Amino acid sequence: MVDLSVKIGSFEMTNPVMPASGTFSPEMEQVMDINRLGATLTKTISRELRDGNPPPRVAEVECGMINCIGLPGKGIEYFLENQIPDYLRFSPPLIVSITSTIHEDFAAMAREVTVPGVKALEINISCPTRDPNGGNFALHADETAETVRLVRAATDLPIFVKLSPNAGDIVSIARAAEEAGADALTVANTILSMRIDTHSFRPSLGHKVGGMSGPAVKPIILRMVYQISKAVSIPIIGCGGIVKAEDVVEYMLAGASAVQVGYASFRNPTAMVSIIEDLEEWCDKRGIARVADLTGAVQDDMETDTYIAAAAGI
Amino acid sequence: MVDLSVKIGSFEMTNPVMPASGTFSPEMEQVMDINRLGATLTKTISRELRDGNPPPRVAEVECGMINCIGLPGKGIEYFLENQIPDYLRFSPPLIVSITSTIHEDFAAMAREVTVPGVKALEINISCPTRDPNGGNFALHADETAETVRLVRAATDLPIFVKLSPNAGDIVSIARAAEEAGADALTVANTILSMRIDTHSFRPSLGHKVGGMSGPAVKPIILRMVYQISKAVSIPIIGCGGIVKAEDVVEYMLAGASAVQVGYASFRNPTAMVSIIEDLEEWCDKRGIARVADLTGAVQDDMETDTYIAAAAGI
Amino acid sequence: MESTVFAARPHVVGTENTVDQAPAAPVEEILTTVLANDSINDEYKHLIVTASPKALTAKPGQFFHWLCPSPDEGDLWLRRPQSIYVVDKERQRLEFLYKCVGRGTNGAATLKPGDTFNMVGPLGVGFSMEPGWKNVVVLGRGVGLATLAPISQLIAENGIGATVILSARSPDLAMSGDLFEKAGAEVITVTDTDGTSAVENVEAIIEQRVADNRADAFFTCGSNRLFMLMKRLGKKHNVPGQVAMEQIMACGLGPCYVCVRTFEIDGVKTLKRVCIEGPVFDMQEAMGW
Amino acid sequence: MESTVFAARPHVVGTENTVDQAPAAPVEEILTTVLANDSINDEYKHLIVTASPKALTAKPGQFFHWLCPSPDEGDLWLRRPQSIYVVDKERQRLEFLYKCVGRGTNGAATLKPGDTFNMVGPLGVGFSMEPGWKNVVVLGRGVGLATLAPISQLIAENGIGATVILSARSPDLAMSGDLFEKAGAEVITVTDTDGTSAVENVEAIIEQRVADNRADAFFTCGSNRLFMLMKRLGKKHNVPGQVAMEQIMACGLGPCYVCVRTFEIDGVKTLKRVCIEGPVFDMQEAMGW
Ligand SMILES: Cc1cc2nc3c(=O)[nH]c(=O)nc-3n(C[C@H](O)[C@H](O)[C@H](O)COP(=O)(O)OP(=O)(O)OC[C@H]3O[C@@H](n4cnc5c(N)ncnc54)[C@H](O)[C@@H]3O)c2cc1C
Ligand SMILES: Cc1cc2nc3c(=O)[nH]c(=O)nc-3n(C[C@H](O)[C@H](O)[C@H](O)COP(=O)(O)OP(=O)(O)OC[C@H]3O[C@@H](n4cnc5c(N)ncnc54)[C@H](O)[C@@H]3O)c2cc1C
Ligand SMILES: Cc1cc2nc3c(=O)[nH]c(=O)nc-3n(C[C@H](O)[C@H](O)[C@H](O)COP(=O)(O)O)c2cc1C
Ligand SMILES: Cc1cc2nc3c(=O)[nH]c(=O)nc-3n(C[C@H](O)[C@H](O)[C@H](O)COP(=O)(O)O)c2cc1C
Ligand code: FES
Ligand code: FES
Repeated sequence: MVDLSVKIGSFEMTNPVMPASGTFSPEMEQVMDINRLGATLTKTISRELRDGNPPPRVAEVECGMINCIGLPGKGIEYFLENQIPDYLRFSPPLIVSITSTIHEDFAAMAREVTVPGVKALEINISCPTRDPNGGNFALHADETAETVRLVRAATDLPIFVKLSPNAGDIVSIARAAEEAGADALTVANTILSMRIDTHSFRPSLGHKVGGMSGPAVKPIILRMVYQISKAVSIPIIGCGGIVKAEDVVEYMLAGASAVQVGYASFRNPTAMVSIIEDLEEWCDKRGIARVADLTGAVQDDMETDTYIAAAAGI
Repeated sequence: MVDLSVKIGSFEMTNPVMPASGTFSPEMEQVMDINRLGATLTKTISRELRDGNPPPRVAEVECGMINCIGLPGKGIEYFLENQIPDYLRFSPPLIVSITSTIHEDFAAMAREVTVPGVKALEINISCPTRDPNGGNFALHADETAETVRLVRAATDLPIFVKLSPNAGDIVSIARAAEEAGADALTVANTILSMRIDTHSFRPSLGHKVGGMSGPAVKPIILRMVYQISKAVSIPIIGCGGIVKAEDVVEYMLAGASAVQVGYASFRNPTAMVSIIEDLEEWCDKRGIARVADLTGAVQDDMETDTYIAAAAGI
Repeated sequence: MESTVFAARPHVVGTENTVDQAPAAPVEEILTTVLANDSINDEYKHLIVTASPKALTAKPGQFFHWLCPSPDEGDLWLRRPQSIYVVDKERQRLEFLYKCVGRGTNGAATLKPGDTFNMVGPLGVGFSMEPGWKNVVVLGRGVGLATLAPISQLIAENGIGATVILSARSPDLAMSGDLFEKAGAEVITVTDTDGTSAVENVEAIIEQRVADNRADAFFTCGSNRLFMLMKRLGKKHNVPGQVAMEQIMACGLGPCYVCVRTFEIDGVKTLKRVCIEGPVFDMQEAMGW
Repeated sequence: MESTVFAARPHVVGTENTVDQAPAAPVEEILTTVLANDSINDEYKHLIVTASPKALTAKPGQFFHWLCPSPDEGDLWLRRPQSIYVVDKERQRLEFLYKCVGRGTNGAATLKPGDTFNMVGPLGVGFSMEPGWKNVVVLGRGVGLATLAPISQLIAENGIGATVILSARSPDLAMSGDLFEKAGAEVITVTDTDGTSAVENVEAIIEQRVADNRADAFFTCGSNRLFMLMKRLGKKHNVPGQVAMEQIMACGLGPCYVCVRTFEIDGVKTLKRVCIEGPVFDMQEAMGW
């Protein structure tokens, strides 16, 4: 019997796997048992109705995809009235993802979505597919801190801050978020990328550029989780390129307390459930009684002398 | 008859394909005809003898690899005496890659390697596998400018500045390099990444982290080439994940004048020659008489209205 | 050994030890077995695969999301939507008609009998027949003929008469006629080769059916030009219509908002997702493509 | 259609229309055809493939760099080094003996007769025999037995006598004995099962050969413990020696500096690349692993 439960601060999950924002909706019940998930997480909500970016909105690349959805949505009112009840039909705790281009509005939105049933907020300050400079606060430590500070004052719910891998020094942004009162960090959003169609000579995406996700980004984001976990003491939610149980293990070893899965569900719609089951089996085989023990368990006391290391066994 | 020749400023190449620094040496003559290349480019040279990082120095990841070589080398004296003559056995023009952690020493090295036979310098200010803060000037616009300014004063050779994809705002670094006198920009070095072995719980690399290359990084670096080409007027050398002729076309459309190939040669040691031949065939089929015409030829006048784009044909 | 890319045991129906985790869910990921995958002309292939009971609930106009094998050395990571051509409940088979246009479809073209082929479905909203409709007009071209084909099953089941206009560059590309003929429909093939596919000619045929009171509803797919024609005639004569649309997709299930198309409802433009709000839409609301 | 991953026409010998671009180059990328790939015990497989003329120039101790097929759904991008087991010039074949330890080798294990298998080689510096050597001692264990095996070809060609000590966990893992016996060598198998593989016992055997003047040179591979023993005895008795080493590789050709090992030459530590400066090194310079 493996104990799969994990905690992100006070936020409790029966297992460490939840969907990544924008890749999940209650519509997934068409194909899967949503109650198997560790948590549910909404698509990022904006205050206003947003159309999103011009199609094509996706381009396939080696080991991943680039999207330029651009955060479409029907706005916060519609969300509160129609979508929250839809999510609350399922048992996993609900996290709501919100965004804004104005710090104060971010806080106001946080207050408005602090309603019964919502168990945590994810603060999306890192979407690379919105308009340039459109709320991509996660590129700057001061903007990040300001948002988190205001949101912190506006709600008692746990706040998960979603960071951007496009930031040059993500560790300093992570520290700023922690100091401003974040309860956890989601690491990370997509990486700004591009594809050009060599037949038509046109960008493959209607927005020209978009955010890359999938296995291609995993080594980069994993490195960020590792660096950040050395620098902050709040929990980390790993997100980027997870497609199998071993990826969850890798992220947890690097310091993550839980993970989000996006891309994999596009390829295998029940991927999250498979990953949860495989994770249990993996722990079982390994004699690991509590999956939570994996968090930060990387053994990184490496030999630093090159001559000694180059005389060691493989 | 396709004209494959390109120019990087005054630096002329019979075709746009050259090796990426650190993935090539005259030892490649064991398996290929080096004279087919557009240029040759040395491993980055440091002043002193360097051992490099502890092994393991490579980790395989989905669609690429992470390396933590750490710029080993026998130092500049050995290089001038033994390695330059070795490179000069081949006909393609020779580019020498140099690095230092001290701005003034960078300039001194540039002066020292400005010797007959060397046709251009690549200024490596972007290696993520050296010691932390060890000359990774490309993360900062001011440090970049300072290096380039001093190197510019020290040599008349064309200076190609190799940028770092780990910088948060690579466009501003590119501008700084241009203003300081760079003749071209190599975009880009590897992306800091990590893998953890889920059997041993240890980082897969002796240096814990390393630089990722291979197709996984192509969409990210391509986006950077595109952004930079809109911001500067000096030529760009695209580098990252090129494994086939279409990748060269994609980089050139985005704004590159030439390209570098690294990873692909590890998988197929004659990959560069194949790419050159395939590029010629590709141009021929397309009726493109001069490959140089591809540079910046992306058609990026996209429809910006989402409703109009979402009513258009695929 | 560690698996490197995918969940070791995805809940794919057809794999060993599969437990159906969500029996109430209408959609599933299935491993089908290829029975045939033959070229029917220079551009199209006809795929026949085995089907699970859930897959056999597929309705005309719905689609499956294919995980295509690679035609080159690279992996394909995103699925490709393909509408159902025939649901053969009796022999427990699905049939598809697809055009080889890019990596995914060229990869599918490499499938051989006996191969397993992973698909997710059935997905989306299909065509529907309203009680009271006695005669309908079906107009398709190109790949749209594959999508419209299962309407033949609908009209047969509902005892509805149909005029089916198949438009194609040349006669050999006018597919699906046999299915409609078997269902008792009148099949008219118009081609570019003999000039009969000109809009005016098609318009005349449809106008005639309207005049003859044999156009209770319109169905179309595959050509923006012909869709525009039908939409105009539908509006003019107040004939309800359905159009099957395409858009590049990722999830195929609704969450990702990749597959949006523009619609106009009461003069207001809005976006709808082809995968879950379609692919079949009200003809007067659709804006074309 | 656009190829998505690899150069459409790599200069792989064995592919259609291949023109050898660098006929003078000693190394090439070749598509071999698998003739056999059988398990010889629980851990090792024996691969036999067709070889090109260049591949047949491979010398004992040299290696080939395998592009392994995937054992799971993910691509393998880096090659895996495998030393040559037998060069069969007559039948134009290469043979390898490999242990299935990870993705690459488990992928190779899936190869079936008739499959094509891409490898680059021959690579590296192999074993050498000096004129004047009459009797040598060969000591190997584990996978090292595969690497040492072609020494049997060297001694046969040079008419040299050899004592070959095969160390293994159990008798069935003591491979390559037959090849050495055919070459006229004295083969001594020592195992963990019967305790004969203990260092003291092996040391006694070697000391005896030195005493008998039948140890002009030492060769070893596969066990750090046994290497240390031989290095010590070689130093003690001034017997030259060669050791074949392993390190994780990328390029296999010299440029990348991934495959370094530590060596000590005149008291000074230095790094050498296993792929091009080895894999066979001077025993007294090597530091073990
Ligand atoms: C609901 C639906 C049902 C469909 N039914 C059929 C069918 O029955 N038979 C058939 O032949 N085709 C059908 N299509 C089109 C089919 O999905 C595309 O031809 C296929 O996805 C192209 O994939 P590819 O990898 O071969 O081409 P790519 O290399 O991805 O692209 C080649 C061309 O196809 C276009 N394309 C890519 N994805 C799609 C897409 N999702 N829809 C339309 N065009 C696309 C690209 O923009 C490009 O112009 C359907 C599409 C949808 C949305
Ligand atoms: C010159 C040379 C000759 C070799 N000859 C043989 C041979 O004849 N027969 C044989 O069975 N093996 C041989 N090896 C070892 C063989 O290369 C490795 O077993 C193989 O690369 C492992 O690949 P993998 O993907 O199966 O394992 P991975 O999943 O990559 O790793 C599994 C284990 O193997 C280790 N490993 C990975 N790469 C290497 C490597 N290049 N060398 C050694 N260990 C490695 C890993 O660190 C890990 O412990 C040789 C190695 C070298 C360098
Ligand atoms: C189609 C799509 C839509 C997304 N929408 C959102 C979003 O609304 N909000 C957000 O924070 N992240 C969004 N993301 C990013 C994902 O939440 C996640 O960070 C990213 O996809 C990396 O995870 P993956 O590699 O598992 O997909 C989206 C990603 C995709 C692919
Ligand atoms: C093994 C290895 C060694 C490298 N050494 C250097 C180096 O010495 N100097 C440098 O500027 N870049 C170095 N790089 C980075 C490459 O030059 C190149 O920027 C990168 O690999 C991306 O190209 P690719 O995807 O084609 O490999 C190295 C890369 C690899 C894989
Ligand atoms: S494809 Fe994801 S919403 Fe339609
Ligand atoms: S593997 Fe590249 S130098 Fe040895």
